Order: sequence, then structure tokens, then C-alpha cells
Amino acid sequence: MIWQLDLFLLLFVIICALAAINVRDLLSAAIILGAYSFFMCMLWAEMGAVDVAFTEATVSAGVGTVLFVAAVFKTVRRSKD
Amino acid sequence: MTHQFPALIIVVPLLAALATPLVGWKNGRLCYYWAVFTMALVCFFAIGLLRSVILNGPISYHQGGWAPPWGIEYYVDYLNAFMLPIIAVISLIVIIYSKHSINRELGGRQMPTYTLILLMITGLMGIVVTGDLFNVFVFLEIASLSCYGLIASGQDGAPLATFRYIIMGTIGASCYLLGVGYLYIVTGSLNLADVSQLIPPLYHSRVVLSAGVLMLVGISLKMALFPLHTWLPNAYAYAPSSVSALIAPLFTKVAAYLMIRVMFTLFRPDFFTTIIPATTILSWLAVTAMMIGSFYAIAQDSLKKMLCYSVVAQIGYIALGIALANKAGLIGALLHILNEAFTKGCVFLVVGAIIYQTGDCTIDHFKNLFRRMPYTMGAFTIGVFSMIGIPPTCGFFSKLSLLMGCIVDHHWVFVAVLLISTILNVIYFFRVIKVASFEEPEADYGRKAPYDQVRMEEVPLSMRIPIMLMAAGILLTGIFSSTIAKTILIHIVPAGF
Amino acid sequence: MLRSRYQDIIAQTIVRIMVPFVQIYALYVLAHGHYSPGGGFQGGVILAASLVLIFLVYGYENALERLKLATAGRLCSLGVLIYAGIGFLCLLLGGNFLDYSRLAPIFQVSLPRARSLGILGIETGVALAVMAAMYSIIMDIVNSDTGNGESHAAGHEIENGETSSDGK
Amino acid sequence: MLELLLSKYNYWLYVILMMIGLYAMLAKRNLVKKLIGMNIFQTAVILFYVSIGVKTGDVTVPILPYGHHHGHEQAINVAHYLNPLPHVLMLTAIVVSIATAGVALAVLILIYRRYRTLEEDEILKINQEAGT
Repeated sequence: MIWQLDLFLLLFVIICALAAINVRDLLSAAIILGAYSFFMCMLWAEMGAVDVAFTEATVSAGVGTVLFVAAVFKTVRRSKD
Repeated sequence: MTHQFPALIIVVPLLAALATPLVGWKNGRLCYYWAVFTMALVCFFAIGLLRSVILNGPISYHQGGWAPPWGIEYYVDYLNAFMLPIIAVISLIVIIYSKHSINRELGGRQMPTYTLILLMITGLMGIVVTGDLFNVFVFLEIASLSCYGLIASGQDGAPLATFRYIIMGTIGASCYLLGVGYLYIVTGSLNLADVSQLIPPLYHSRVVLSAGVLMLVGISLKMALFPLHTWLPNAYAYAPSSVSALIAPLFTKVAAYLMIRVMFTLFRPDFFTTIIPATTILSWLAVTAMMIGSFYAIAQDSLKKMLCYSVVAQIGYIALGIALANKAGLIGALLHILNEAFTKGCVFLVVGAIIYQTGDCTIDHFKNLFRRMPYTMGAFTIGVFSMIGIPPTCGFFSKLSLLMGCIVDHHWVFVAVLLISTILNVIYFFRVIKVASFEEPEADYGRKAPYDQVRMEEVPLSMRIPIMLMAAGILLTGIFSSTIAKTILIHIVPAGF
Repeated sequence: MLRSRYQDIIAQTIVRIMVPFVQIYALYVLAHGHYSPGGGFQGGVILAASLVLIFLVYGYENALERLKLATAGRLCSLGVLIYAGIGFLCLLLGGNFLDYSRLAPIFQVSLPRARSLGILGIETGVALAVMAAMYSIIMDIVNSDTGNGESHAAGHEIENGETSSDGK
Repeated sequence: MLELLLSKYNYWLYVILMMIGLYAMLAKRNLVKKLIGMNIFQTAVILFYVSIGVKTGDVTVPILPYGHHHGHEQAINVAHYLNPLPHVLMLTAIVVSIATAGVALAVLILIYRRYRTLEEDEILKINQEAGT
């Protein structure tokens, strides 16, 4: 575990989390959530939890994002907050 | 063969649930018979386990042959053995009942519905039977997810109510998971029995304190204890009627079971009574829940909504019994779990029957219902008696035990609240009975002698018999309540009470 | 909306090249799961992802031609039946549920080898179930304005949570 | 104080993420935003669990470089490996979180079909108008 890299990734994770809940376009929010999951997975790989990272990359960053995007396409893209 | 029952009781409904799409491939109606058959089998396992525990003591089952604390252990002692038949019998009765009701309310969607129902029962059984803290979380989520799916298939506001339930339920499960994680940090184990042996020296560590609080909050959310109950009334009211008859008696009660497990098995009872004053807070929340739930119930127009608030109030009774942390209180809580399962099952089935016959369940439209549906309303009256606590029913004995628990510890405020909430129960239920039996039809009904022309319009036999069975269950558990308390419940009470 | 609007020759060619490799990788992840990261669940998800890729680029109908939703539902049940069948086999041979060492006499192999094979069998079942469930969820959500897709989707969703919890 | 902040930064950041998720779940009115908050909340819990398994020093990921079919079984020194148990638990938790998200999204589509909006205040307004 390299703590500089760790902190750097954690910073990105938090930025992505804040962006995902603050951006008004829901499609962007879904994609930023995918990026959030991906940074999270890099963080975990870096912390030694390769199995968790692998699962997160396939499940949350992959299929989860597709699910969110599909749902946003089916509903509405704009959000008031 | 009995030693395999703890695994079978989970594997059989799980397998049956996932085989349901294959069974219903050509004809969706077969799913009903499949579900009934499965639940009959599960009932057999559950009662077999209860018998075996009474005769031979607790059973420990090592999943995959790995000994605890490394492997997952399924552990059945008196408390589990008491809960399992309740879940199995209630769900068998409700599934028998559900044939026509699901046909009418959900159209041709029997296959997914029965799949979800069986999965939910798997989850509930799993929560009860497992002896592994993380496994509890997994089964809790299986049960909750299928519960979300079932509720969302209801009418009107069901999707919005489900969404709120999903959000709240996830917060609850995550809190529980965090608590387990904290315990894992200090003990390095996830086995319930193992952890409970390892933590007593660490009781004053902040990690263990926060673990206890987090787990308690998470479980209270799933249990819908007073300030965290807001998701419950809408979710249960909008669900299809046989679904609400299944989840209202079982889900919150299983969460109550989990609370008993955490408070009295995982931690020693003195942890929550002296080291952190959780029981004091819990008991005040419980009495508030009793009052608030009853007041809201009085204000409702719809019988189903009223019963949902009544669930909130009754959860207060159970939580009060747990929080009293003495022998009479705990036995009262356990008896109340048994009583509530049958009573809520009975009244929710009756609501389903009324909706089936008349199309809605607004209390003001119940005129002449006693004449039109005498058997159903007779069962309803027994349910109401049990809810109020009139002697031959089980409700009387559980309330008596709770009162004893309050008196032993000199909690006079709680005694007063118990009595007042009983009066409130009388008020809101007798409104229903008054409308249904004593009120004459309105003048513009267009009949001169309306009472003679009211025809009997009972529900089909496959709905009437389950309702009668539930009513019989209320009476039988009442009559045999002292036997149940002597043979099973007395062994559940932890040492030191 | 996601249907056949973004048909693009470059994307189609690339996906045509990629899909077999993605599927082979999924099979590797599945088969090598007990030595390295991965396993039945991840392999199944990657398999489903390859199908979703086809759907995204070639359109909804084209994907349905390859795997119908009804077939996916049955595959899901079949996967779970493989899982539970192995579990029950152990139970019938006198062990506890999922006690793979009891399989040794049947396959004529050593005890550790039997455990390894048992896990592989279980993982295969899980992968099938997860692949089918994930695929039908996504297809149902995408197609939800034409019918009662979502209760169906919810049903499969839970089965999927189910199988993976067994996979633990 | 600084020592406490720096040595346990994982735990601090998991709390921050969790609070971000909780804020989104409680304060945002858009239902998709609530769902995204829920997702962040769950990943924060997973981050916490993964942080439990971390060890410093000469340790490596919990994968054995040899299998039993190579014939020789060496003694394994657990001090050289990260603790894999929290990782294994979290596989299930990730699956649970994606399953919850799937169910919730299906429910969201149902809500949208009924109300044609996903803003909570507008939905409540529609409900109120229908009620009166």
C-alpha cells in the first residue's frame, strides 16, 4: 500500500461522489457514478483486495452503469437538484 | 435424518423458488400447487426441528463440513426452534389462501409472484436458522429484496412506497453490516457463539459500544420501531392483499427475533442494560410507538391502513417486552410474537377477503358485512379480541405477561401506557365492528326491509378455510400458552434474569 | 431508445472482433476462479456483458435472436439446479450440504481434487444463472414500456442476488 | 490529533463518503439522485471492510502462487498475506448492492410511468391533487 497513491485515489473518489450527486444531468450523473466505481476499484486493487476490485469493476462499474444509463434513457434526463 | 433439517429448511424453499419458472413454464396455475407442496414440506422440517430440539437439545449444523468458527454454522436452539414453525405455518396458510386473491389482483403473474414469495420465506428462514453474523445480513437482504419486488407489484402508490422502503431498508442493512464489521475488527470472528464468548472483556471498548448501537439501530429500522417506522404503513397498505398478509405477520417479527438474538445472545444482557442505557431508550421508544401507532390507526378511513398502523403499535409491545429485560417481559415479548403472527395474519387475510368481495376496504362501506360474510367476520372478531386481549385468546396472555414484567420492575408509567393503548385498541376496532354489524344501510339503498334481503356472499372455500385456521390458531395458542411457555419459552430466557 | 439509433460500422466491427475474446476471458475467469481473482459470479457477469455489448451495438432484436428472454429464464433456473444438485449429491452421499469431499469416490479422484472439482461445478452453475439473470434484467429494463417487464426484472434480480450469496 | 487523522485516513474517508451518501439520500428530491446516494453509501461500507483487511509491511495479496497439483505443499505464513476474509464477505455485499440498485431502478421506471416525473415534491403534489 502506497499512501500517496492511496490519498490521491481517495481524493478522486470523493470528487466523483460529490459530482455525481450535484450534477443536474442524470445521464452525466450515471456516468460519473461509473467513474466513481472505477476509481473505487483501483483503490481496492491498490489496497490488496484484488478479488473485490475485480468484482467491483465487472459488476458496479460495468453492468451497474449500463443499468443506470438504461433506466435514465427510459425515464427523464433532467433533474431539478 | 433430523440432523440435516437445518440445511434442508433453507435449501428446499430456495430450490423450489428457483424451479418455479420451470414448473410454471406451460401453465402458471401449477405454481400455486408447487408452492403449497413446498411449504408443506418446510412445515414438516420446522416442526421436526422443534420436536428434536425439545427432545435432544440444540442442533449445530456445519455447512460444507467446516467446523465453526471457520465455516458457516447453522444453529438451532429453543429460540430458533420456536420461530421456525411460526414462519412455516403462517406462510403455508397464507399461500393456501392466496390462490384466488393473487389471480384477481395480479392477473397472470403467478409465476414471478410465487417465486418471490418462496424466496422471501427462504430469507426469513435463513435469518432465523443461521448462526453466522454475516450470513444474517445476506439472508436479510434476500428477504428484503424479494419483499420489495412483491410490494412493488401492488396498486396505486405501491412503487413510491417501495422506493422509500428500499432506501430505508438499505440504510438499516448497512448499519447492521457496519456493526458486524466493528465486531469483526475486535474479535476476528463472525460466528455468533464465538463472538459472544470473545467480547465480554472488551465491553468498555468504544468499538464494541458503537457496534452494539449500530446493530441495534439497523435492526430497529428493519423492525419499524417508532421513529424509524415511516416506511411501513404505506408499503404494507399498497401491497397486494395476500402479500401484506404474508409480510405483516412475519417480516417485522423476524427482525424482532434478530433483536432478541443480538441483545441477549450476542451480547450479555447486562451490556445493554448497564453499560449503555439502550434498554431505557428502547422502552420509551416502544411506549411512544404504542401510543402513536394507535392514534394514527384511529384516524384512518381504510381498514388496511389502520391495520398497518396497528402493526407499528404492536411492534411497540414486542420492543417493550424485550427492553424490560426481565423474565416476564421477555416471555411476554415472545408470546406476543406468536400472538401477533397469528392475529395479524388473520386480520390481514380478512381484509383480503373483504377486498376480494367488495372491491375496497373503507370502513364506512362495511355495512351489513356481518350478514354477508358471517364466517369471515367471525374470524375477524376473534382476531380483534386477541388484539385487545380478551381471555381465551393468546393476546390476553402475552399482555398479561408484559404487564407482569412492568410491575416487577416498578415501571408504573409503562403499565399505564399498556392499559391506555388497550383502550385505544378497543376504540379503533370496535368502530369496524359497529359499522359492520349494527349500522343500518343508508336510506337511499332502495329497500324497505334491507336486513331480510341481504344475501350471504362468502368468499370461496379456499380462502375461508385459511381464515378459519388462523382464527383457530389464535384460540389454540391462547389455550396452550402456558404449556408453550413452560416447554419452550422458559429455556429461551438467558441466565441472570 | 437504445435501439438501432446508433448503428455504426466502426463500433459494429470492433464489437464483432471483441465479443469472442470477451467470452473466452469470461470462461478463463470462471475456470481459473479458485486460483486467482474471479469465479462464477464474475465470469457470468462478463458473459452477460458480452451479450449486452451485442445489444448496444447491433440492437435489441438482434440480441434477442441470440438469447431469448424465456430461454434466459430457464438457463437461470438450470444454473441454480446445477448448484443445488451438487449440494444435494453431497447430502445423499452422507456428508453435509456442499461437503465436496464426499464426491471423491464418484469421480475416482483424491480428496483435494474432489473439492476443487466440486467448486468448479458450483461455479459453472452460478455463472450460468448470473449470466441469464443479468441479461434478462437489462433487457427487461430497456424494454419496459411495452409490457409488464419490470416485475419480471425484479424477480430475476433477486434470483441473481440469491445465487451469488450462495457463491460466497 | 494530526497523527490520528493521518494514520487512519481510510476510515475518515469512509465516513466522509458515507455522509455524502446519506446526505444525498435524505436531502435530494430527485429519486435517481437518492439512488446514487444509496450506491455511494453501500460502497462506503465496502471500503470500510476492505480497510480492515489491510496490513502494512512485507505483505502480498492473498493468492497462493502454487496449487496443490504441483505436488509440494509449503507451510503458509499468514503474516505474509493480507486478511482475505473481509474481501470475500464484500463480494456478496457488492452483489447485494447491485441487486438492490436493479430493483430500485425497475421501481423507478414504474414510478415514472405513473407520474411522468421523478421529482419527489412534484409526485407528492400530484398525489395531493388526486386525494382532494
